[in-house]
Amino acid sequence: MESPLIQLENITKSFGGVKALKGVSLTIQPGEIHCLAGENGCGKSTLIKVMSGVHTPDHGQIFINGKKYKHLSPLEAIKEGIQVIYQDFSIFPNLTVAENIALGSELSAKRKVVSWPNMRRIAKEALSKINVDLELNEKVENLSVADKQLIAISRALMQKAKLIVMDEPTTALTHKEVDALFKVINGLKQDGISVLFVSHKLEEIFAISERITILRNGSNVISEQAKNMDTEKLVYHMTGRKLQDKYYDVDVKNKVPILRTDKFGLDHSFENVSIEIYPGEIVGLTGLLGSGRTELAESLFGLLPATSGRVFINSKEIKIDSVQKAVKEKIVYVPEDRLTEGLFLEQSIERNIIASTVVSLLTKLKMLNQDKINQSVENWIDKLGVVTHSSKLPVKALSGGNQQKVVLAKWLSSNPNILILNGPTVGVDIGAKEDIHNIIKDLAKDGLGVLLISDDLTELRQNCNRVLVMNKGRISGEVRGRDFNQKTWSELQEA
Amino acid sequence: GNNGEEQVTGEEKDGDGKYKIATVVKLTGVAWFDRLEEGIEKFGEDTGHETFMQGPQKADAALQVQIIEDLIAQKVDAITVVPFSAEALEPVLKKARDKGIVVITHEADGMKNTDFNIEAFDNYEYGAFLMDNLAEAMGEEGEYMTTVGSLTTQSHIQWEEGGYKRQLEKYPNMKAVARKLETNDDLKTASEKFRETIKAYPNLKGFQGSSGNDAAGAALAVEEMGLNGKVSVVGTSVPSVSKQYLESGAMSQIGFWDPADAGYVMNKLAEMVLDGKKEEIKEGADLGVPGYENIKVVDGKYIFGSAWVGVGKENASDYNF
Amino acid sequence: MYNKFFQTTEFYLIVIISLLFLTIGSQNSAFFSINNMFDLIRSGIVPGIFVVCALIVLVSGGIDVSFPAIAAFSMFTTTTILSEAGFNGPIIVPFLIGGAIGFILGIINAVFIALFKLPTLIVTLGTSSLFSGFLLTFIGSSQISNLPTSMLNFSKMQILKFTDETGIVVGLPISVLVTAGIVILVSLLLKYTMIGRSIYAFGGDPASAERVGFSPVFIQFFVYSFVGMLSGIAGIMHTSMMRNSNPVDLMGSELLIIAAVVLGGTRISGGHGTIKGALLGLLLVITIQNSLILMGIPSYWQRFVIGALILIGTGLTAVQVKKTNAKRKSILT
Amino acid sequence: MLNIPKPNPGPLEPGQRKQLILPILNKDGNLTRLFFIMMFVFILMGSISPSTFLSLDSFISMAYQFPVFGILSIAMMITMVSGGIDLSIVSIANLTSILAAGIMVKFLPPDASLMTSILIIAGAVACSVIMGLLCGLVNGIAVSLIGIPPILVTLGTMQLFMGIAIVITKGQAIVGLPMLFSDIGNGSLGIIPFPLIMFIICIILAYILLNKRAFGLKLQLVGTNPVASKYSGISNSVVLLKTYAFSGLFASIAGLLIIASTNSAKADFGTSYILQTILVAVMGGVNVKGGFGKISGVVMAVLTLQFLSTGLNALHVGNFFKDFIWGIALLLVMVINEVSNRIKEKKLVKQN
Ligand SMILES: Nc1ncnc2c1ncn2[C@@H]1O[C@H](COP(=O)(O)OP(=O)(O)OP(=O)(O)O)[C@@H](O)[C@H]1O
Ligand SMILES: Nc1ncnc2c1ncn2[C@@H]1O[C@H](COP(=O)(O)OP(=O)(O)OP(=O)(O)O)[C@@H](O)[C@H]1O
Ligand SMILES: [Mg+2]
Ligand SMILES: [Mg+2]
Repeated sequence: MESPLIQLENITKSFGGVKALKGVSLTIQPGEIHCLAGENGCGKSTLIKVMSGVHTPDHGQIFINGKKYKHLSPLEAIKEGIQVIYQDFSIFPNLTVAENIALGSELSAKRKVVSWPNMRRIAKEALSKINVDLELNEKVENLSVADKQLIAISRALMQKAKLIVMDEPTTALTHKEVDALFKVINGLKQDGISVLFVSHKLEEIFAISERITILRNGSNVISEQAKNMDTEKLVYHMTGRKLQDKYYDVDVKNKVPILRTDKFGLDHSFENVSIEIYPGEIVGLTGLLGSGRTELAESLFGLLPATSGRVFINSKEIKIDSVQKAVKEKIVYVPEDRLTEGLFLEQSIERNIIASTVVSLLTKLKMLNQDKINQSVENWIDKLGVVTHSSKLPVKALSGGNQQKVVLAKWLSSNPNILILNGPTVGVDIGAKEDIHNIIKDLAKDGLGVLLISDDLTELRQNCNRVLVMNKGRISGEVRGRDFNQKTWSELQEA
Repeated sequence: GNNGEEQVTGEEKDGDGKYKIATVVKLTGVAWFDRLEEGIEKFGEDTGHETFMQGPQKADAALQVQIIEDLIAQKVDAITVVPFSAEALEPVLKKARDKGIVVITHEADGMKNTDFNIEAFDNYEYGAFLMDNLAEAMGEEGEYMTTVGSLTTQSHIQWEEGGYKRQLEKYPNMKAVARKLETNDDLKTASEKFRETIKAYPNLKGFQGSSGNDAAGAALAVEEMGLNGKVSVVGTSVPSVSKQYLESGAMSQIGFWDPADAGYVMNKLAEMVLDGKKEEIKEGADLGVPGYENIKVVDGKYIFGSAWVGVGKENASDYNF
Repeated sequence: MYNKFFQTTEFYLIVIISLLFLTIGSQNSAFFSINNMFDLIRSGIVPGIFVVCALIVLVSGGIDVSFPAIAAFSMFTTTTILSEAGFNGPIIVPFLIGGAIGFILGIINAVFIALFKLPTLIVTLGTSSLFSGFLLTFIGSSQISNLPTSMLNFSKMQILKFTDETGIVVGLPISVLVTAGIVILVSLLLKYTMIGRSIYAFGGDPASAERVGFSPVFIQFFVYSFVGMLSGIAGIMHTSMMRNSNPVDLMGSELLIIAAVVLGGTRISGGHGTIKGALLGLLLVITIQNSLILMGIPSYWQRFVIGALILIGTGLTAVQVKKTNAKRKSILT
Repeated sequence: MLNIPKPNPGPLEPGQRKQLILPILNKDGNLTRLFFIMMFVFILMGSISPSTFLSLDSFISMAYQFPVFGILSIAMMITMVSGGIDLSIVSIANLTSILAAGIMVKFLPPDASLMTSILIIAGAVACSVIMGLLCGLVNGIAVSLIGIPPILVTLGTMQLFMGIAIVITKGQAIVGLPMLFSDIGNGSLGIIPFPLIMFIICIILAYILLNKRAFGLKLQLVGTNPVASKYSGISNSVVLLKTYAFSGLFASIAGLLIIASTNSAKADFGTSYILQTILVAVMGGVNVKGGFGKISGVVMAVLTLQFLSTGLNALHVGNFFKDFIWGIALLLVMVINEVSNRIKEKKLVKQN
């Protein structure tokens, strides 16, 4: 058969202590729609950044069109016709829609001067490909997440590419938009352009891909024709376990809700949210990126004080207008983005863990009590099984899972009553993921109320007794955890 | 304290009878003190003593204190100083004298911890002298403005007040409309202050500047606004900077004293004290430098020369600094 | 488009400035005279270029405090060379030399920033101390008053010259055209050239910029060398306008200039900022500085008033920026 | 309350072990390097002019010089650790010193008994320290509550405070302070000059503040990542308020030293210290982006600059040459740190 378009041979890459890739290989043929699958944090995005020149691998080789690259630079990758839709979009918030879409192609066209009408023309054309319509002169920072993602997509489609890499391009999109995208992808195939498609949504994977490569924990598991694959195989290879469902159930009869909201709302973000969480419950919350889940969580945590509705804690009305207030009411929040919101990366594990409880670790003279601190830190490192040599190491030296455990420790050490988790296992390896799920369940069994925000279907089904689906800032549906699946999700989504 | 000189008198720090005399100025890198340095070097050549000048790169008393601290540690025989802020130097100069170092100051009338303070002239009289020139140029009538380098520079304030007092006494038809505007010794600022003032007071007829750049800045504006002959500018400056304006008529008079002479005299005084010729320094004595041939001495240690020079169009080119 | 304008920092600045103008004007009618307006412009000629420099760097996500040092270095070195050589050629020569020197000093900044990836503030702090130290130690420290004739003539040329009723000759120095030229040129550069847009892109998100294929090293080298060149030119203009070259001039003006630019809506975090806004910010600062006498504020109070007005100005804009950042297109539909 | 089967860490390859300890090495590496640079400067200056530089007198003279800008550097440092900057410290120092001096001159009769003079001096000192705190609070409010960038705030207050000082004093120095006060200021315990003692006290204070108090921890966390600190329930605005207040406090202490050492107070004393203190902080390894800064580093930087300055004075070189050397020194330190860190990381990748 013809020579491969791109070939990666046992690539390794580590960040601080995190071994993101441990000798991964990947081959993409011209004109093939190749799917890269794997659990959160298994290294997909890292692999992509390696082939687009963003990361230089520690070891391993890169061949593009038969040419070997030692230090591939983003520019070279682009010249070789590799276009990437990054998971984080990598767009310019300070520039207009038109520019974000057209600037790249203008650049590779070696333009010295830019013509705005021309850029608008290009942008319009690009957007029409996936038939969306946006105000071209709007600054991107004012757009919704979905719009941002659409811009990232059309930017990539604009370029004369040989390979378009799509790293979870549909996380914020509705079905209509996804279908439009798939049409485009098939169109690309006709023109002999290859596509590397990354997604967590199994039906998307099967709908589009010819070949599927699966990573687990930064290593290859299998690369197989799509037709020889089925959901079961796929899940097995991704997780390394048979898909034997274990569920989490609790009985909330004759209990008072530990948290109850009534017509809870925040201008521009969500409205009319009335939910209750009973002690011992793990309530799942999901929805598209940009659906307002995070805003809801952050309102409950006092970061974005709500503008309407009421909150009851143990049926006592409370006004949560600041984080300090929320913490006082023993509500804690593990944010979505560990690296920027959850951790002080350059600071030590110890400091990260005591960040929010330090005031309870002082001597009579109000000095830091190093003994108490060591005790508490060691205790939590122990309980959560954080794998490290010393608590004095900067937390950025830890693996994703252990980093997440540190964030958990920070809040659990303040022994809360209500625990809000936003994507607690994103970028966490399977072992750690298991641990974290167990920790959460044990906490719930001890009478905590847990609100678990996640995109991970299996995670929600296996750990929540109830799942709420959110859409456009409203709760659009609710379902028992064990009944939650792809189908119910999309039904509730559209509901 | 007097215990200072006792040890010093006649004492020779190094065998060959040569002294190490340091001079500390307000600021290095300005025409004025470059000129002063010439005087110091000349004294060094004439006498063979080791003389040198030091000064901060920014006009800041703090830096002067530091420099003097270090000079004390270097065990120089004498320190002659042109203080940026006299008060701020009292303690450190006291320390110097306690260590037996001879201290001579300049532009620091009333300084306590000094063997002698020498003024080229009485600051108030000098201010009055400038005012007389301004008045003459203005025909003794009309509105005028005054500037100072910075409100924290004592001598500038004294010149300004000396001039103002003279105007009140002798020139009733003159009127100060804006006083003590700060120029930060910056030409551009000076010229902008003048432009603004003449807008606020359209019949402004005169300008008296203090810092080396004030008069030049005003003259620049005067020339640009075509006010030569309509507005008279006087102030302290050096010929090299003001020549072009004196000749064009934008500036009528500058006053100054030759910093080279001042520098020379300071060192001379230091030498005399070190040689134990302290008592020769008295009313009417001749220090052998033009302007200081017949000095006035107040309270035994405050010396005044009469060393100011008035420079106008005619004699502007007699000076090469 | 139209109603958007009312949310921009520029708009709020215009409001603040008009208020200030009215207050001063009501204090003293002379404020609105052409003469005064011209003087405001005149005081803005050299700072105007500095503002452009500071803006470019801030937009690129850096912060530069070395431009006055570069300007002083270029102007004094140039005048020294020329007066040594007894030069009396055309005015363009000093500008070329000054620009070239500034360009080289800018490259030095760029090397530390782009190649060694050091924080811009530290680098420029270090280099400005280094540049001025070198200048005053090795090149010379006393003012030069006998400038080349071409520079003197340049300073004497005025445009729109006329004599007003009080017999004052009102006019703008020819150098205003240079500043105007630079302002227009840079505006075009920033809006209509690839390098201009890449500066914004880089300032907005350096990582993304690299991923899209921009070269950070090239961008930073361009920014700092170009800014260095502009500073050099500004230095030459300052000397010739003052008809005297003083190596300690200009130093210490950097912070106020940056303040003016930030006042004009440029974000220290990079990526945002317009020449229009920066110039408005400068206008505000200059108006404050040059109206204290007209307002009849006694000299002892002037520094206090400047400080207070800076705080008020920055405060108002800060609050306004907060507001606009808070508002966001609704997720709800 | 939890009982989870603890997953066993599993063996780590030596490469990884090194990698985990690396960051620590780096941080210390920078300090060690700074130490060697300090020693180098010292030895260099000592060998160039041994007689003058290496004499007890010159050490004592230095000990009178660096405390003031040393303390100001600490004030600058803590604001930089918070991710900001404070350009107003010198203005605060002068304003507060003027207040103290004013009180002493006004209320202290020349014939006052020792007791009363001590009381009044104490009162004056208290007032100036409180004033320092207040000035700092003004900065803090503008930064944390109004949200003006620190560089703009403190640029404004730098003018504002100095303006007030000028209005109060009409620009002139306040003189005629009680001898007692300046005697303390210029006195010494044994051969240890009083300013040096004050400096040491301030170092200890700052050290406790930064490393032993909850505030210090929060300050460093806010400086490292203000978003994360917000999500950790730390009130950023309170922390910033305190930070600038403390900066003002240290500034006022420096102010008192200024009165003592110059026996006067003036609106524009020490204006050249502002850039110097930034230089010191940066050289001392304070991270401009905030979050990190070691008192020991700042102290070493202060000493290094003092050695340079005194050494160069002994050579009678112009002071502009110092600026030149300082610029070079600063850039050199930064480059050396950067390069050596890069080399380390390269080595590391190879080991893997
Ligand atoms: N810049 C970085 N610094 C430190 N660790 C990183 C960095 N980028 C990725 N990682 C870590 O490398 C591992 C792989 O991350 P990566 O983003 O490749 O996973 P992924 O498969 O894309 O996950 P997801 O499906 O959530 O996108 C994770 O543990 C992540 O925390
Ligand atoms: N309309 C919007 N305009 C601008 N930014 C938005 C908008 N909606 C969301 N965002 C930003 O994008 C982020 C993701 O949006 P949001 O938090 O609403 O999504 P979500 O439902 O929480 O999904 P996820 O948790 O996966 O991000 C938000 O934290 C917010 O900062
Ligand atoms: Mg990913
Ligand atoms: Mg979110």
